[in-house]
Amino acid sequence: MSETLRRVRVLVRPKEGILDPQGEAVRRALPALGFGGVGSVHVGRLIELEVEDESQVEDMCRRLLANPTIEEYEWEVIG
Amino acid sequence: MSETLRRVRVLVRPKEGILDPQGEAVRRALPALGFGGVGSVHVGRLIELEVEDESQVEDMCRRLLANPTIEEYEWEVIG
Amino acid sequence: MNLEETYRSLGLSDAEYARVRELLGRTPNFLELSLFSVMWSEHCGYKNSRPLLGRFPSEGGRVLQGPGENAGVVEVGEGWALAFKVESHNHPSAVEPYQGAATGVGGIIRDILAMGARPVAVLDSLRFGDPADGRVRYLFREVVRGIGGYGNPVGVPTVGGEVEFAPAYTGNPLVNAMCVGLLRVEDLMRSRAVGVGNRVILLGARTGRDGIHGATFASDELSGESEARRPNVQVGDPFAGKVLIEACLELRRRDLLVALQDLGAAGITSSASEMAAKGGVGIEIETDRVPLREGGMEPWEVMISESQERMLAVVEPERVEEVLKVAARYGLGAAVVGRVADHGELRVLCGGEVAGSVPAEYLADAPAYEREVVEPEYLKEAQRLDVEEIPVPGDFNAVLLRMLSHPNLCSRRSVWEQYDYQVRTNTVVGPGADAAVMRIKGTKLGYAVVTDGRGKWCYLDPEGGGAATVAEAYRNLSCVGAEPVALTNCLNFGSPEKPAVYYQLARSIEGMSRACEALGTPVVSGNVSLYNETSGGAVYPTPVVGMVGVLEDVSCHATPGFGREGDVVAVVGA
Amino acid sequence: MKIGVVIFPGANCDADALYAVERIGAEPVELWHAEPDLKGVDAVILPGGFSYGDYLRPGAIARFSKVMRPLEEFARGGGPTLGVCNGFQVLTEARLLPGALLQNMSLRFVCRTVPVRVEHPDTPWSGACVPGEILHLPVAHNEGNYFAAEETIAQLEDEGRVIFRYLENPNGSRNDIAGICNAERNVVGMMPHPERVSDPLLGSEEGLKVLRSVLEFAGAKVH
Ligand SMILES: Nc1ncnc2c1ncn2[C@@H]1O[C@H](COP(=O)(O)OP(=O)(O)O)[C@@H](O)[C@H]1O
Repeated sequence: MSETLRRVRVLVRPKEGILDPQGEAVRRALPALGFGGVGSVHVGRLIELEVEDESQVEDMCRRLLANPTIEEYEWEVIG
Repeated sequence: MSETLRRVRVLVRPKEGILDPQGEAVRRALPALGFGGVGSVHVGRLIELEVEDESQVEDMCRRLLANPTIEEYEWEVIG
Repeated sequence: MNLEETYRSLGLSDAEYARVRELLGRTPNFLELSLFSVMWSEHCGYKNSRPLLGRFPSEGGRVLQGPGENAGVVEVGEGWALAFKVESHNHPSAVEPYQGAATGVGGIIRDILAMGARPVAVLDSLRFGDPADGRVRYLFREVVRGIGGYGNPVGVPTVGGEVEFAPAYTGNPLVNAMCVGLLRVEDLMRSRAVGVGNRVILLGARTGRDGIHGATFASDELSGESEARRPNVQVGDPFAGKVLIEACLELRRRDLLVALQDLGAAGITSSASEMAAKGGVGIEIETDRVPLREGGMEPWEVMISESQERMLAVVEPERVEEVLKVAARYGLGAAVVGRVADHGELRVLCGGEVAGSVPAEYLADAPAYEREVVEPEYLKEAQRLDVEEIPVPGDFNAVLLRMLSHPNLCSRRSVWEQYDYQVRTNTVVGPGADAAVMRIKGTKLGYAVVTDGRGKWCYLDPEGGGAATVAEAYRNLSCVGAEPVALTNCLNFGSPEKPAVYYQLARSIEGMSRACEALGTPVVSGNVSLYNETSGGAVYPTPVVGMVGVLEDVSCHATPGFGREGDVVAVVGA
Repeated sequence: MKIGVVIFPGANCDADALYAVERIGAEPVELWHAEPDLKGVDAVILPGGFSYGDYLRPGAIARFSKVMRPLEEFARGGGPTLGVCNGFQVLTEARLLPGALLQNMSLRFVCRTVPVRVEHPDTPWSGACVPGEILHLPVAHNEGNYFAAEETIAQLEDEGRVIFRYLENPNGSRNDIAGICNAERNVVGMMPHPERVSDPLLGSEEGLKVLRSVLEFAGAKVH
């Protein structure tokens, strides 16, 4: 079975305009560590999974991996 | 200033062999949603940021964005 | 690598290796050597502290279970009992503070669960270096997050604890967690394996290479070089921990278990050999039946893995089916991995072949080292201080303000607000008081619980400090209106191989024991954490006491703070 | 009156909800997540906790439990449904309530008793209160920061669907929202824990008012 598995990478990030407290916290922490010149920072989720049937991925993202109210996603087959 | 900013994408994931409870929970949830044939699932973090100086990114990852004790990371300039 | 290098890299001394050979009457193989090395480590074997721990008084009218089990148990009344123990997770927390603290909480909760008790309260006793140091602040923040990160989801309220800062703990924080469990007296479980032919069931998470000291094992017998760089850090899974609690309590309720034991340090090896040694039986483990998280694990790795969220149960053959059914209902992993045998050995089988076999009692009986107790020089120096020589401050108001803003005296609200201290609706008095007060639903009974430690005092006067620690816990319980009953303790010290530290350890135990005798509070459980050192030297000798008291009528308890205008204020005591 | 309490594998306030239901004199019924059966209850509570460890997002996995199918039917059919804390998160994930609960602005878990104003007593879960009444209720969450699109927030306000509002916002939620209801007003979600404030021995029983409301709503005898 494992020959037929494809590796898929899903990126989930806060929708534009949605509050991102984690990203904000990182952005504020960077200067204190000596990193200047940083613009926006956003923190989201990375999901990597192996699937037999990549036609299911879109549905997985919509129904489980991302919450469309607050998040957007993209995915690609990586192997 | 904003012309000089580069967009960087950082992917952070649990190191190999490190327990990934989130990935495991998703893996176990999927069949109940009617998604069969799923192999491993791993959940990590996606960080997207704008920086002036990309030579700082490696250091940012090591010191703040990832926890090198239990996580590995990769990054690339995306714009 | 030759055998000599092997046993040394596994942490056994020449004398210990000689002892292993003498006990076995033969040369152990690598797997057997691994079993001895983990069981005879300081952590599991109490090599340096065992002779001293015998000094603690451990008997009393309410004691149902003293030291020697997963936790001590005392009777409360009306058929109720409390199981409790404190444990350290200092070194893991120094390396990876969030996960170190989280898995510390998870580990102590499972000790309580193993007694057949429902975990009902957690306390955390924490010590860090100077908070002006950035790394210290990071450790502090992440440890607190980790304790909440495990305790909150798992549904056990964190109701008390302490935080103290002193430079002596820089680089080597102390992270001790105490758990209290509630049970019916007749439900008390023990970890004694009995009944030849009974099955051994591994419950909970799959086994991975967590906590295996891969780096020291880079040799040919072992699989691959990649292992050498494997991070030796365990990650907690509070969700799995929660499911494990509920499933084990149901197994207990339905009387399906002969014995139960958590898997902590040294994993299956420690649990199985202790269960076997206590029951005077043997246990056979078939490593190929252990559900694995990673491929290609060797039998020795399976045996010593410290993967979290696992328990080992002994079950009668005709009950196995039902146990597996209960586990399945909770979505909990469960597998029959072995059986109780009459040969008295911990026997490891792989592919039907014996991969190693050693008498369980030898594993459980690490060599003990008794050392001479010699007063160290620093004490004479420290005690020479003349109090009269300290100048009297000119401005007491300024002193008061400085004291109030000192990290060791300021409010701890920002810590305990990160803990769910109310879940299960039994917390009568939560964090912020002298001790936490809990009720037992359906009765008028309550209990109070507190942790205390006085590191600096113990450094300056180990015996007096040890006694003062016990007395402070006792007073804190009295202040909320509880009758102190018994205590658990965690002995956080430096290297016992240093005479000064060994002296501190011995005298602190003496002081604690004398206070226990005077106050009538026996020691029913505990834990020892030695080698708390960095290049800067040892931590303050810090015995932490967790004491439990009983309230016959929990509605009659006291809280700190002035209640109403016009009330009388009185000072009691010397 | 029979009130069901859904038990997810990682729920940890289920016992407290069952206890509070008993305290108001109703009959508590355990509803196991893996059984698609509401056992004929008259109202349902989704209690707090960490249904599936809150991995991925709180409530994301729980909403697909077997019990959720009949529960969604029950809720859409007008059955009184209350989600507390994680239960609120599950209801938003299941789209029975609009919006989402983001991480607290402080990025920290917060356990604290806060004053909460009852804005509208015209739901099954607030009817025993008077408008403007202030209840002191504990919160205990890491993701309680209510968020919805501007239009949605405006709509909630216009339609009087913000049922509970913080007077001291512990998490950064929009418009200090502590609890909302659906358009039909039978489904309420709230972050504060009324079931925890159910015994004078623990300080107060103000929270029972929220739960008693459903008895009045059902016209049952109030104890
Ligand atoms: N400081 C102590 N005081 C009393 N008993 C102790 C102390 N330290 C350890 N013990 C007892 O020794 C036994 C072994 O402890 P430990 O190895 O920590 O338990 P576990 O095997 O559950 O991890 C336990 O019964 C414990 O109660």
